[in-house]
Amino acid sequence: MLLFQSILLGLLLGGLYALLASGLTLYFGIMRVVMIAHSAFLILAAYLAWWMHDRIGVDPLLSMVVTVPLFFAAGVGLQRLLLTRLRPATLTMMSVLLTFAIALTVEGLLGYAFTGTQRRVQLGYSSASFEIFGARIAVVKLIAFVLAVIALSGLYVLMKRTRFGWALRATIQHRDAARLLGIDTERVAGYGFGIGLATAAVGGTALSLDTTIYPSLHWHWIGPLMAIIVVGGLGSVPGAAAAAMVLGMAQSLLQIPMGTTWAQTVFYVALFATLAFRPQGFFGGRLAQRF
Amino acid sequence: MSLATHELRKAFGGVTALDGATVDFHPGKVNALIGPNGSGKTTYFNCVTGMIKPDSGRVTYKDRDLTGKAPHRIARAGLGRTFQLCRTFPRMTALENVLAAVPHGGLRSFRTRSDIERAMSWLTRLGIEHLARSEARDMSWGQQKLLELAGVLMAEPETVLLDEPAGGVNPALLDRIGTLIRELNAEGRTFVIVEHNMDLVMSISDHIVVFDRGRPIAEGPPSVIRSDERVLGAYLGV
Amino acid sequence: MPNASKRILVGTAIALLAAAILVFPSLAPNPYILSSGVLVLNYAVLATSWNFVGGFTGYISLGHGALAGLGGYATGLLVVKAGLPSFAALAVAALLVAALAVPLGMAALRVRGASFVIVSIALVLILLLVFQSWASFTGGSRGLVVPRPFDLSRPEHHRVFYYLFAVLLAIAVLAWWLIDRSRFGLGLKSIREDEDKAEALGTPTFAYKLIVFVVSAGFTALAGGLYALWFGDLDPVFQFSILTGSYLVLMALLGGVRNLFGPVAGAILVGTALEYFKVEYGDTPLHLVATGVLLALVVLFMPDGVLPAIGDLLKRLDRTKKSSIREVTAAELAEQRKAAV
Amino acid sequence: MPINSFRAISTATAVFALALGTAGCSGDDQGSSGSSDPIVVGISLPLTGDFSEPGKGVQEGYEAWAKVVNDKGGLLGRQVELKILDDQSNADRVVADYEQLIGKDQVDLVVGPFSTRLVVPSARVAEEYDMLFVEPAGAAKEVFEQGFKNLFYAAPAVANDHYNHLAEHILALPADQRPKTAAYAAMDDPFAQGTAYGLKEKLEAGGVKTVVNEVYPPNTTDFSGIAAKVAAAKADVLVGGSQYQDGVNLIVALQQLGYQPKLAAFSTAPTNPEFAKAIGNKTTGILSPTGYSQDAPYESNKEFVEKFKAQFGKAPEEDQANGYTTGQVVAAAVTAAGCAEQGECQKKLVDWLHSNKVDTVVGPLSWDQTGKPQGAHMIQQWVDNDIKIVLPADVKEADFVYPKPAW
Repeated sequence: MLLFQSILLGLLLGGLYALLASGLTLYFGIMRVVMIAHSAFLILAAYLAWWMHDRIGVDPLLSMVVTVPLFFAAGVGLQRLLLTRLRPATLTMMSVLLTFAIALTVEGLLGYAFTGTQRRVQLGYSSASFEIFGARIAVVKLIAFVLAVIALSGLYVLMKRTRFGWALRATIQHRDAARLLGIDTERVAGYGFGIGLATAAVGGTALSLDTTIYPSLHWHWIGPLMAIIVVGGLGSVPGAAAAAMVLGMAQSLLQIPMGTTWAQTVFYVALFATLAFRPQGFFGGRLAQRF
Repeated sequence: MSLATHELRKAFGGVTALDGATVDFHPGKVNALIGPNGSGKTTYFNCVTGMIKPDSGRVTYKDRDLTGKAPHRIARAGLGRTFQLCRTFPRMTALENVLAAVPHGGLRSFRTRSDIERAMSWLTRLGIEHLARSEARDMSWGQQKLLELAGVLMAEPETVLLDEPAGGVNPALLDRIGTLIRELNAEGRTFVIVEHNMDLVMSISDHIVVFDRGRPIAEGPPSVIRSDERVLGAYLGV
Repeated sequence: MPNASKRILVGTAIALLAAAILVFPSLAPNPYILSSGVLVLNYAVLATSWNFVGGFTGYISLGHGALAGLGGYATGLLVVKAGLPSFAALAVAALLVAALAVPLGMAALRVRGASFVIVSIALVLILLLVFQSWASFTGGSRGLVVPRPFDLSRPEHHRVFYYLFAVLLAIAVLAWWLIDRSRFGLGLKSIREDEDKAEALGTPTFAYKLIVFVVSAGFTALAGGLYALWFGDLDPVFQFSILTGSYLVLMALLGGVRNLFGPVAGAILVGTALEYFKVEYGDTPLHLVATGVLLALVVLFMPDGVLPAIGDLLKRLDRTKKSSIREVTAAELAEQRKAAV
Repeated sequence: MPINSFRAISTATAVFALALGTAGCSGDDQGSSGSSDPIVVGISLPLTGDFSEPGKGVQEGYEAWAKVVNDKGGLLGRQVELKILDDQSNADRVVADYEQLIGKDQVDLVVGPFSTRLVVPSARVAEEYDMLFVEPAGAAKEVFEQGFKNLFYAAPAVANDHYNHLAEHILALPADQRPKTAAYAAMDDPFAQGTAYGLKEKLEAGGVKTVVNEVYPPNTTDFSGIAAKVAAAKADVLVGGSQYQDGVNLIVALQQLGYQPKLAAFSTAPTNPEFAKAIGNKTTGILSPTGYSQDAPYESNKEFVEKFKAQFGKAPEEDQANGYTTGQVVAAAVTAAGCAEQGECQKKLVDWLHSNKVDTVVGPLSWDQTGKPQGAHMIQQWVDNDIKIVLPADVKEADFVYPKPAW
């Protein structure tokens, strides 16, 4: 019963991880950039959802109407205005520093605007739940999960079924070759970043439904997310999604015998083990060998 | 027998870059590796020098198996290489660039008199000794090509692999590089050269290997290759 | 400039720097200023230690704060649990951390760039988790109290540790200088410039990176351990903070990673600024913003460091000097930068 | 690579200038205080960072105290001036702050910061400068195990004793009503854990079985895992060693799982003004220990509540009361010893507090040699949408509700 409950919770959590990790993978695939600020934007989106609910009274879900386009634009801007300025030779290192700096800035601004106090969206259905085979699922968690699944499916369709998706995949696989095929890789890269950041907007909204947020929360997300993309094989979106589900589930299940804190270490153990024994990751992704 | 490969294979995802490349290079000669774009020449170089691990096959040098060895071990075994788009250490001086090729010796100073003299003699021989104290990033393309070569030679390799030594250099420099290769070869060094400039290849090579689609399709002295129909076919796409 | 007079100048500069550091305690008007001096020196040692990896190989670690924290905790635990004398514990702790750096480095350095940064950040986060959770051993969030090594009044305590940090700084700088002029150092620098190329020239890049990472970890742990003995109270939240690592990066980048005294200058600059703004304006989350913006500016516009950039600028202004290729292109580079802005 | 001589020299010059500069500009701070000068009280508080909310509460308490004292003509005829620094909830900073207050600013008295984590390092600074250190927040037992001689905790009880009245009450229930099992979830924080474990020890000794014992890191946001365990164990008693938000999150997660304990006690969280709304107003029966009540009959309390409302336009909570109490304790010592400056005087203040009782807004306080107060907390319970004192019986405002209605 506890086991089944934990599996359900792990599944719900894994969905959110999968969505966020796929955004992170997208950046890496496009530009070989480890985007440390991804989770800072996640928290920013959650704050915006909270703020709109708290001050204007709209449902957090509606905040996506604003945050998704906003974040898309921010992503495009980030890529075109900042990252392209870095020297290609030191791009990987310097981009980490740059996005790290952005994360600090976002965290600081959040702290300045909203103070360090923990915030939580209070909804009429916050504590509502329903029963399924003896386990209970909270409504807000299910909404968050469904949101993640929809966003992921959307991403999948976009990548596999559209011309833009084809251009994006070509850019990820071989930038020079894509350019020879007449793809404007610069523009594609910018839009790719936009999409990545838009996933953070969706994720942040989902997050705001069920957890408390505070400015430095993003550090607790970026660690697991980085572990997930390495385990999944840097640059492989399906790999990241699979790794996210597996690790999310593992965390949830390990909480039973080990407790909350120790269960979190599963991400880092997986990260170190992957780098030490199988740096190309467990779910494909040949990019990892060189990075 | 010196450098040789046996059935070397390498695929990237679905694309086969090397498809069973079996080649013997002639020791003490200037060997050339030619072929159309995308025929796998650079991948071949990378597999031989350990920058890429082949999927299967073997690389041997003087009867030693070098397959899958780390690049620095292969370099120590006597194989020196240059890169397709010339690579130097941009924020180090020319002298330091050359000294970096000295087999490393812990905390001893890298500025020993004998090393500096040797490095300067290579810079002098390549005609860029006046730039010894300039950083590589401040040098012209041609100067950097010469600097890269000086660095490789400083390590005293018996076999030198050059990836497009003529790429992007002016005719005067081209002549100098050609002459230099012949001179160095006369001193006993084996060369393997990937090159698109057919005039250079035909004028300096003793032995030519032609690659197409990841494997050799013809080999022989320039006179033979010049008239080989398969080679023409590969280049013209017939 | 002829070599001999240049040497005299450099020598004078070092002597001045050393003198300034040495007389500081007698000039400090109160123990508070002295304790700030200790903090700044601690930062200077940490930034110099960071620079063994960051400056030589170009691998940027955001996790050195965690290595320092580990050094501090190891020292503290060895004193408290194993009953070692303070400074023996410090030495053993540094060795332990250096030993731990071997497997860490093997995981982080086998592949290039990004993984190293990921591992360095993960190190901070996992150590924070472990040291908080393993309360029975580390004291957890109750903290760990490290006994004072000497029975001194507080101002004297600060003075003694000020000199201890100064000695450690001298050793770290000396070690950096030794490596800088060695063949080993040249190999490391060639890795920074072009790792493939270095390897093709016969440099065992992995071994070199690993060795220098271990040396760096050792010095970082020494600084962390000395801090623990000085400060006395360790708390996982503050010992394993991601901010410490970012301050170190900022200091080193600001001062210039390719210079012997770059990180020291950066540490004095940033450390003093931190204290100053704290005292004058108190603290708001804006210090995070300032750190972030400063770091971004340095990364975007002056990746070689602010002091070196100023040096270049002055050199360019000084047109009476003989014109070398270097200067012409420095001018061109600056033009390009301007155009890019 | 040769060192660029220009750079080296400019660096050295900068350092030198800096050394001289800091030395020069700070030299004028050391004036000794004459009898008409104000008494400067140095305080470091977490006004930003993790503990900023309670930190600001304590600050208001101190400010209210200073105002009340000054309105009456000050201490020893001298006005009281507060010098408050922000430590960002950071131990490095809190030490630097007290270092600055004592060493550079030469304040006459120092009082404590907020949170146990910050009390221990700052108490050490005070100890090593031989300063009296009365503090409003270091309630965990570790604070009193460091061998500090100058430290006094200005509250009725240390964390482990907060639930004493509740434990007595539970164990005194008839056997058929007495709960059999208990679940504990505590934040990894010395204070929060101390409260929960104090109760745990006593209940275990009384035969109440512990079925879940979870510790979570301070920044945990996802409580579903812990909640799942607690719900699966169906414990009769739930004890949360919580601060504010984590307590709320745990309750919401438990509500989502449909878990209904017979008794639920949380430290700190239930007294927060926003608590009821945050858990959907299903508060009835939730318990919380408190060291302070606005309605407490102590003499100075009426004055405090009144003046505080006038100054801040709201009623004081426990944090504010703690700050105020700290001021009262220091004031009592200063008045009795007849002095307030660094040096010999501090020893007199310490000695006086060790052998005397002080009347405060939380009742009379006295301390043992380690500075530990000798009392217990009252227990409050949510009854009819208000939180009221239910234990001990002699000060109760409402009857103890048991078992707790569903939430």
